[in-house]
Amino acid sequence: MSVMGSFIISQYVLDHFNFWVAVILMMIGLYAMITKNNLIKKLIGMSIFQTAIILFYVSAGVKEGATIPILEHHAAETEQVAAGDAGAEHGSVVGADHDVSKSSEKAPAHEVHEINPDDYSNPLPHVLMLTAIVVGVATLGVALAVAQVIYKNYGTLEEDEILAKIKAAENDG
Amino acid sequence: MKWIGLIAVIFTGGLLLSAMDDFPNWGDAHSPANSSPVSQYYIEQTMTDSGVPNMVTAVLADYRGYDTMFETVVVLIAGIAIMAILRVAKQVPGGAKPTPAHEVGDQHDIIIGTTCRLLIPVLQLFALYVIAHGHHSPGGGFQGGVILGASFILAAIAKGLDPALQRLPEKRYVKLAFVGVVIYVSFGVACLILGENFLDYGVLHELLPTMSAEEARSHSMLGVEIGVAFTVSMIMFAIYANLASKGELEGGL
Amino acid sequence: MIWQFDILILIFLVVTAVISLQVKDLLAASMVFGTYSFLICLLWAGMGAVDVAFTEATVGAGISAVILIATVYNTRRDSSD
Amino acid sequence: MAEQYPILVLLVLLFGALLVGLSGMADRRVCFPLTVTALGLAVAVSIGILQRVMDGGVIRYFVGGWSRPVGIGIELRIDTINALVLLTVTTVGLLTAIFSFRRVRDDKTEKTPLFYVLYLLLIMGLSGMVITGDAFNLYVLLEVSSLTSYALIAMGKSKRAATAAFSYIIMGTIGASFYLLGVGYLYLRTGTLNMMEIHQAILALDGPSSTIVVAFVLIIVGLMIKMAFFPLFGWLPNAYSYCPSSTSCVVAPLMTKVGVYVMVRMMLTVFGTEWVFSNLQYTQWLVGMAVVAILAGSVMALAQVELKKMFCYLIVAEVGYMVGGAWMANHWGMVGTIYHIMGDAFMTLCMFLAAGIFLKQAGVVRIDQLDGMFRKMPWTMAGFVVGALAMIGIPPTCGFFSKLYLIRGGMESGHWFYVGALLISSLVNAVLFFRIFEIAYFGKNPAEGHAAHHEEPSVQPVIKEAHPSSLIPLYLTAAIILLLGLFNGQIVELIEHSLNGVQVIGTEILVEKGGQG
Repeated sequence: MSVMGSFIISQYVLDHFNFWVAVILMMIGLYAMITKNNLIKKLIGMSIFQTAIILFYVSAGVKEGATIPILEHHAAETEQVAAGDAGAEHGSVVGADHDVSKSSEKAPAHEVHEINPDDYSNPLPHVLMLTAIVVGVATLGVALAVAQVIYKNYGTLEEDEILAKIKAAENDG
Repeated sequence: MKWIGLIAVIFTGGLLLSAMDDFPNWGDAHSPANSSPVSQYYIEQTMTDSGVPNMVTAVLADYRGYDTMFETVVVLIAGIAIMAILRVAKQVPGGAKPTPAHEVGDQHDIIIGTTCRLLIPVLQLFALYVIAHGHHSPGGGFQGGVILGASFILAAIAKGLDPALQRLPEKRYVKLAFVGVVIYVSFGVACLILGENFLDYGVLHELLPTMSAEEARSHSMLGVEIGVAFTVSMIMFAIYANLASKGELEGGL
Repeated sequence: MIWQFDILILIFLVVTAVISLQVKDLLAASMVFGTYSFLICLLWAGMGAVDVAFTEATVGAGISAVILIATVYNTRRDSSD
Repeated sequence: MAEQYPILVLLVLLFGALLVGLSGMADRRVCFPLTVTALGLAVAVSIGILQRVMDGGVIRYFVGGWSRPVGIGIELRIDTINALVLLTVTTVGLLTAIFSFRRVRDDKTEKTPLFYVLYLLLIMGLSGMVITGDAFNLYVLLEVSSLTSYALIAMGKSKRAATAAFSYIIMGTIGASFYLLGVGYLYLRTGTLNMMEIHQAILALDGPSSTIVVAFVLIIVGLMIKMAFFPLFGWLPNAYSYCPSSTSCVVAPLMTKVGVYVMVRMMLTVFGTEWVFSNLQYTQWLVGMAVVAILAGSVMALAQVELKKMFCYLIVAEVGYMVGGAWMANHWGMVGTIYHIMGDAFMTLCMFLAAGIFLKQAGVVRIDQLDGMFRKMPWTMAGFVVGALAMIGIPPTCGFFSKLYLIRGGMESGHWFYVGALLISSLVNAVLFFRIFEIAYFGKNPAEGHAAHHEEPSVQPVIKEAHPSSLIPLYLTAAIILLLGLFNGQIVELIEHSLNGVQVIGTEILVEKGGQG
């Protein structure tokens, strides 16, 4: 039974631990966005919610044992030469193959004959999340500006006090 | 409200977790996302397409450059929006400005001032390095732009907002922020004029005969990143300057 | 990456998130939020997303925290929850 | 150049915004002509796109030329539905820009260029959302349009504009984040972001996948927040009624409609109607929600005393029409929804333009302040009447025909509650608008009228007919409402053309149609 239990834990928690924590953080952020009374707290919750989504995406792009999505520098140099030559010769595919094989002969320590996709983590989620981070800070900035205007108008950042003041103003006018 | 929120959150969390057993395992190199032709193409072909080792930069500025253009626009919008929201409508703009802050040294600590004077050039140099070296190492227009903006913010914190705004007045930073987007878009429009699709940098090699299409891509990415850096750095400073002074651009923290 | 390290950061993340939302002092909340951003940036660096980590370090831990503090400075520091 | 049209729409608007920003800071007077020129060009290009789509079928435009494995770059994909909605978006933008002429003249502040920059970028974001074929690109453009609309709403002079904008930011961010999360779930299972490729991958999946279901729910819920569908509409009335007229005239007609359009696009292109209508049994449930939305929106509209607030609740009801029509799993329901996206955009625009003119000329906020308007502002009322008749659904306006298609869809698919709700809502609209006509034509009852007369002696002499720059867009809108109604056959033909192209009709409807024909 305990074996079964640990199996289930490993299956459902450890294998997806990042996803679990991402979901937990999302829920913390969402809960704060909906229920917090202070507007700044709502915005901190919003930022946590957004970073949790980013964590989710980045977790989706991870490969076990893979390195960062930047080609090895040595490989990069030889490949760049190959690419440059290929462009000049107008025979891109043949030229590239030729040069790469030559360079791998020169430097056998680095196996640059072919780029194995499994060796590099998936770059696409990273790109998407760069965008999402920037969008997040843009939203935060605009929201903080609005919060300052609210503070100027009502002298408070507590939602219940603002609502009370709005009610009072409506009854007066 | 608390209960509604809690129920909504638990419901959402349950929904999100309910799909968890259908997920590929964490770190699985053969999950649909990681083994899709799109991702494989980026990893395998970036070098041959543009010769940029940092795939993230290549995807950001070239393959999905259209997204990045709008991302830059989002940053621009944030800056404009904050100015528009916080600025109290003045019928007569400008007028007699209050005396510039002559008491800079009195108000602010000499240790902080000296440290910042030493730190800011290094920060700015590093920012430029990050922008320019984005092809080969982590970094690029956004990161470099934010660091550059942070160096201005540091100056504004250390010496007060007014001296910082004297060096970089509002008109100038807004203009530079727009110029950044103009730089980005003009790369795309140049491709249009040369008869290819928008942002198809490869065709730009026709402008310089010695350049190959791959080099043209690589260099255009750098150009685009510089445009991004302009916008991002100026807008980051604008956001800080406006938020710190309640939109009045005087006093500050 | 080392999974023990990963799990440690993930737990700290949840802790800092809860603290930054529970602290009644908004300045402290902003600072803890900066810590949160920094931790998540460490996590992404560990997962191989160096560009994302770099951006989060500059944007999340840097600019976000600064503009939050600027707003708190211009409004009120205490919060009811 | 013609093959570059899809990108040109956005570029014209973006360049317009950049030019306004760069030159408008120095000289405020260039803002208005630049804005109108940019929007005019955008309308012209969208007409060109519509022409091309009608002649040559679906346009696929690969930004950056990355077309080889589809999905590495970003694809813009335009069929007749997009082209029609795009034309609607740019036209509404142009009309409202003309309407905002008075703002520049009266409002001599440094905010004017900022307003026009945000305005143009809002239209650009919405146009981009309409034509994109990439799920993540849609998110970026969604944020472009959301951020600009937050700012435009928060710029309002009313004290409550800021609070309304804040709750809009919170709700809008939750919606956009849900959408982003849904795209993330889709990406996790399909490995691509291109809408057509996602569709192919979903079709190729072996067996049901809970990830796709969750992705679907997240995306639809996110979009429902954005389009203010019934239980999630709380942010809308305040946000749209406390902002400046020129903002509400563009935000109210477009934001919710583009949200509905994106939902339709998700159903048609991304998930595919086969999957949506056969693998899921939610359609009944969602139509039921739409019925509640229609009834609730109508009832709450009845309870309002403020003109703009009333229109806002009518928007909630109209969103109910469209969501219900889209989820009936019926050909005519879908046609009616898409037709109604266009029609309702202009109807709402007409309402808000008229409300803006009333507010500007006579300071009218509440409905009872409208008394005697037929006498005081006959020209404005003429335009308003056309819009009101369209809202009620009287032929030959577009409102009549969209309701006709929706009711036909509801009857064919047996959603009688929906048909009933639609009729009740039309009745409520009739009551609402005839009440306004009555007040505006006959005035209130003498005692009240007398009291009101005493209240506003200072306002009385100010009321005069609206400026031509306000009347022209109103009349153009009224004309478009009539034209949309008169040419409904051709428009529906165009919509059907695309629906056949992407197989809108669920399997059971195919069978049903086969049985009929």
